[in-house]
Amino acid sequence: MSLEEFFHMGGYAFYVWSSYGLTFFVLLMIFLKPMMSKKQVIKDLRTKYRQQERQTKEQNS
Amino acid sequence: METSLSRAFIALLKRDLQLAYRHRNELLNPLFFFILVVALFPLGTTPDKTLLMTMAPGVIWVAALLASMLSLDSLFRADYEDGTLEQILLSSHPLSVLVLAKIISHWLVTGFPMILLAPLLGIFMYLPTNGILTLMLTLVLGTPILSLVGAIGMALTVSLRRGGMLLSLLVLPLYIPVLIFSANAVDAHLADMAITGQIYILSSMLMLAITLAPVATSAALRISLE
Amino acid sequence: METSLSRAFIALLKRDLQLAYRHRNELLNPLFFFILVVALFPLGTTPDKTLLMTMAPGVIWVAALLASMLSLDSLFRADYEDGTLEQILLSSHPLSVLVLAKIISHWLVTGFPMILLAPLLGIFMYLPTNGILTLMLTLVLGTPILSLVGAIGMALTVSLRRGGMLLSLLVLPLYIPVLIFSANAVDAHLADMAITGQIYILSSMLMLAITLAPVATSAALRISLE
Amino acid sequence: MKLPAIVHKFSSPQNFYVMAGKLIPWLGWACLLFMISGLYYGLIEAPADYQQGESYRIMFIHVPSAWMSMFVYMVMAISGGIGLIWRIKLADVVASSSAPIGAAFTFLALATGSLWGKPMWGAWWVWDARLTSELILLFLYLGFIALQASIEDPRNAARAGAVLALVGVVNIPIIHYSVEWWSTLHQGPTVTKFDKPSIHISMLIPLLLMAVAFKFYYATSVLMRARNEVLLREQNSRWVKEVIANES
Amino acid sequence: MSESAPGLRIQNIACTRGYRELFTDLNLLLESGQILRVEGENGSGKTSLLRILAGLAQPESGDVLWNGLGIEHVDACYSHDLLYLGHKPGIKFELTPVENLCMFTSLFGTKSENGIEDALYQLGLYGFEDVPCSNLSAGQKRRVALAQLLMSKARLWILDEPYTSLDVAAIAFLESVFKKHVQNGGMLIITSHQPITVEGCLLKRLVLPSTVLEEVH
Amino acid sequence: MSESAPGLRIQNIACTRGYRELFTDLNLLLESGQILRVEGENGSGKTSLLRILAGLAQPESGDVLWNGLGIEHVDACYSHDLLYLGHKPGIKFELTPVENLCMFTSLFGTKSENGIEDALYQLGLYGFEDVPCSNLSAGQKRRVALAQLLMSKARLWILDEPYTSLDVAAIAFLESVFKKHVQNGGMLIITSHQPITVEGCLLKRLVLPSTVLEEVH
Ligand code: HEM
Ligand SMILES: Nc1ncnc2c1ncn2[C@@H]1O[C@H](COP(=O)(O)OP(=O)(O)OP(=O)(O)O)[C@@H](O)[C@H]1O
Ligand SMILES: Nc1ncnc2c1ncn2[C@@H]1O[C@H](COP(=O)(O)OP(=O)(O)OP(=O)(O)O)[C@@H](O)[C@H]1O
Ligand SMILES: [Mg+2]
Ligand SMILES: [Mg+2]
Repeated sequence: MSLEEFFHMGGYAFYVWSSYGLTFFVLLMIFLKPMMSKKQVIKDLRTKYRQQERQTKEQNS
Repeated sequence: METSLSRAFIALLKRDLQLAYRHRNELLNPLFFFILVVALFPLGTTPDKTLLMTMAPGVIWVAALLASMLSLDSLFRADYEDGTLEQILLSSHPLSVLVLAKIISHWLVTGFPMILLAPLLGIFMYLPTNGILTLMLTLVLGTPILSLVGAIGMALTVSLRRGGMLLSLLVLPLYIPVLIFSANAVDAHLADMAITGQIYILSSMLMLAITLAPVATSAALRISLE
Repeated sequence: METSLSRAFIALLKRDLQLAYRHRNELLNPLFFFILVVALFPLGTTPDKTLLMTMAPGVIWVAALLASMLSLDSLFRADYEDGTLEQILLSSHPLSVLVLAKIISHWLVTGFPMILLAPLLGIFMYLPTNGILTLMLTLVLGTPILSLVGAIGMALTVSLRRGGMLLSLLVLPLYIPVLIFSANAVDAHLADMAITGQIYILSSMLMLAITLAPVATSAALRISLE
Repeated sequence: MKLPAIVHKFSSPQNFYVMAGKLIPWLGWACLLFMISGLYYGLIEAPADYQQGESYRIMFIHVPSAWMSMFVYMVMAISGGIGLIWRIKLADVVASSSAPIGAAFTFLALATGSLWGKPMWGAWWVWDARLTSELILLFLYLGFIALQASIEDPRNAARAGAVLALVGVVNIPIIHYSVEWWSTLHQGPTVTKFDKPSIHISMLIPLLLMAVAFKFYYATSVLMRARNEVLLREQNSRWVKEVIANES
Repeated sequence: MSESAPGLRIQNIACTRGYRELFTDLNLLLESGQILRVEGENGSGKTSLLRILAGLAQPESGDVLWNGLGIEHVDACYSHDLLYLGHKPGIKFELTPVENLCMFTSLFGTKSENGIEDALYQLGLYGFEDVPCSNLSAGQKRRVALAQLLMSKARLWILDEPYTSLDVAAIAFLESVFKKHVQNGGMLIITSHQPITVEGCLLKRLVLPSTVLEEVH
Repeated sequence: MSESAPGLRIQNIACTRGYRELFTDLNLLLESGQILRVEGENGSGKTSLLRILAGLAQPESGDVLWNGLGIEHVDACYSHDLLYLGHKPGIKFELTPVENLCMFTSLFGTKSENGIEDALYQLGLYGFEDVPCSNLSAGQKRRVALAQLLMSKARLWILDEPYTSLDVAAIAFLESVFKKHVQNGGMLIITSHQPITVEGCLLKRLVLPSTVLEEVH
């Protein structure tokens, strides 16, 4: 099977490749989302803890 | 204990019907809505007789679905907002029984009149008599399911500020099986086919809903009020 | 004075959009409702291709009508309940302008996305491409009318506890002309007929609504809040 | 009903966080391995179908996605139920982390099915029972997500979602048996028949490889999401503070 | 003291709203004839605590025991012994005061339907029995809700800011009702930003977010 | 005194709710630096009167004049000079306190957007600026609404039971705000069932349903 034939998919190239492309795009997004949000969560929590510390310090003084 | 439970059940049913009667002009609203939605179709699509007849069972059932869903608001929303729902939760009677009383009153006020109105709409849409009778039969079995299942969705969204649209997203998918089997039964009868299968399925869905929905609804209410 | 009015206008518009964005999941709800209602029809009536195509414009427009109407609640209800509507009324700016800001944000949140979604539903209902284009054109002209006219009805019913159903009674009859001309335009285009007449009528209805509806709405609001 | 204490201990959020952190890389690599071999056999080794030509290769992603759409829903409903009854926080976390992944699989099943349907049936969409019930499944997922998103308190959100998910379970048998109950356009069971799969072995192998790869994919990404959720929900406990402090 | 002592026992309760921790490790015991007054700034968690005690919300951890049994147990009969009035009046605006109280008696199994008119008179709603509650003023609505107290047989009353919107006369009357209830062996948990004066009873004060109990006579 | 005297003049106002006459022939004049406290039992018509004065309801008969002009006249510029806070808090629960106040400033044309944070701090909402108001306690919600007072440039404030749900510290703070407002030439109309102590200002008392005005210093 030549490369051209492979990409041509017997005339169904559009349907086959767009479904594969769509699938891997969606799977990738679903996979990347928690990676990004993990950074966000850590950042948010860190600022929150800092705020809390400051507040307790203020109350004590 | 038994008698006091039945007393509470009846009192709650009576109160809800009384409230509905106090707003008797609003009582008619779901019915008008039901009629209006059906009436929109000949206007929006085509006045053609045979075409309307083919569409009739589906359109009437879709209108029933929407009317029933939109009237769900009266089931718990008002009680939630003025705090009486909290009191019902705190009552010493089993919540699912009290919830059933409210669902029954909802059905009496919305589902039941729709059954009575169905022949009129059937005539509007050129349904023959046997079609109308099957339509009414499916409504008798189906509208209680709508009230029961809708109650679960309403209970889940009652504490949300803009629950209305969310409610439809939760409830409509669950309504769809009722729609499919009911409309299908009427179509089948019009084509002179047996409809025992559909009626059987609708009945068992009704049984299932009666046993499970009050329990699910009361669980959902407890969560919503937390 | 002028600049402070436009500032208030923009601030109100921005606030409403912000509110919508804060509930961005709810933003999608009218759209889901729109899709779901359209999906109910093939399920309830028939999966037949030509029949569905005949029904398509009417069904999609009825769904748009209902989705727009049901989302009206977010226009004034929440503002009424938490007292901000009172504050808007007491503001020194002309009420009708502020009302227009709210209506525009309502349209941006519900009507506009429906236009974008129409092609998908068209495909669901087997509409050909030229039908889809006309459908979108009628939606562009028609959905603002729905928001404008709906605002009047909402303003009249905002202070009623169970206004939801009454609203539909007030508003649906006013929506019907929009439905008839729009669905008719699509049908005509599918039958290769001229549609300038319908488009002309829709445009003039839109002009009329833009000029009159804000005034009527603000009068209605003043009455409701008394 | 009481669960043995060991269950609670094992499902403690901290324990989970650590264990999941160790497990994720392994699952991820396994997913990649199965995926690559599945793609190799599916796209290159397997012969063209005598009826459908090359278009049938969509099957290797359509069918696993469709299976996953139902599988994830069941996982979601069961773990939601566990969280509701036994109040195990971890179960809630798994349920709410599963929903977006399940919705994505459902969307993929619909989209790839559509892309397959156009050349095969000549239409992007038909209103047949299986397609319709799959569409309903998508709406059930979206309803679940929307409901959870509009409830502020994470504990209440989890419990409300669980009730909804359990009520929606009735749809799953409808999807599966719809092809047998109604005569439809859609393919009947070919792989999942009990006696003998009516599919050629050269097509069966890549299909199963992809199916396993999708399972691993789900496991990886649900654990990743759940770890984030756990951090958020347990933010007042000491161990989370330590974790955040140690995180660079 | 044995675990099954009558009264309300709160063990190691912690409460979290959203992601904010309000209080932890709250312990207390309320017995017959005692009043617990929960105080604290706005937002300190009074309402949250009262809803937990009424069984309407679940604590993050810890238990609430009634007569030694967890309140979520069916056989604790907690709901028979409890009356809770929250921030919302809990009455139907469309119904008249009499109809509202009728509903209440059948929901909670209090027998005396003939006590309704009497209760309304005592709360100064003479002449308003048959007016829909929506046409009552803010304070009158609260009075209808409070009329429940006169007919209740519950031993434990949990009241969240019952003085809201009430005028001076109504507050004085209410305090006499509290006194009678407590002297008859009842218990009362109350929050209010206004002073409370019920004489001759053991008053426990809890000032949130501190969880230390103070006793005043 | 000429008709165009600055201030709020009430002429022969009568009010009827349903078929019940609440008061008739109410006359009064409120001038710069004065406080009017409306008292009365529950249901005596305080809220009804205040809504009439704010222009939200029409009296059965009589007129309300602002600087000598009927308040329904557009050129009376009444809405520029008025700030009304009713029983409902008038804030959006979905928005944060900061966003709520932003909205308020642009609606009423008060310039100082940078004063918002300051106002919130003063009302003890530090740390809650960015929490949606739905997650605030009853008293905290009222505090957000009351923060408007700190930014308002209106000369006439009409406040219906502003002390509802507020704790003691908040009430004390609020009274200092009233004092400053009145000493700067503002006017205040207020109802409350709790005592009000704003020292050094002319306090007029109106005890409904009587329509006789009493002056206290
Ligand atoms: C939008 C369109 C489609 C949707 C929503 C859809 C949905 C599904 C679902 C939900 C399943 C799993 C059923 C189960 O395991 O119980 C499935 C399986 C399958 N689909 Fe589709 N499908 C679509 C189009 C197609 C098309 C066009 C074809 C081929 C012509 C196809 C071929 C198959 C095959 C072969 C299976 C495996 C059957 C089995 O062994 O269970 N599908 N599809
Ligand atoms: N919407 C209404 N329709 C008819 N009558 C009403 C309405 N609202 C109130 N009333 C009546 O008007 C009278 C005065 O009500 P209003 O709310 O002005 O009292 P108030 O002095 O503010 O009382 P409170 O101290 O309880 O707030 C009451 O007797 C009440 O019955
Ligand atoms: N629905 C909610 N979701 C999240 N947090 C909330 C919610 N309701 C209240 N809170 C938070 O919980 C805390 C306590 O609220 P609570 O209503 O118990 O206070 P409270 O002591 O009753 O105050 P108040 O005197 O103002 O009535 C507040 O800080 C508030 O921000
Ligand atoms: Mg409180
Ligand atoms: Mg009042």
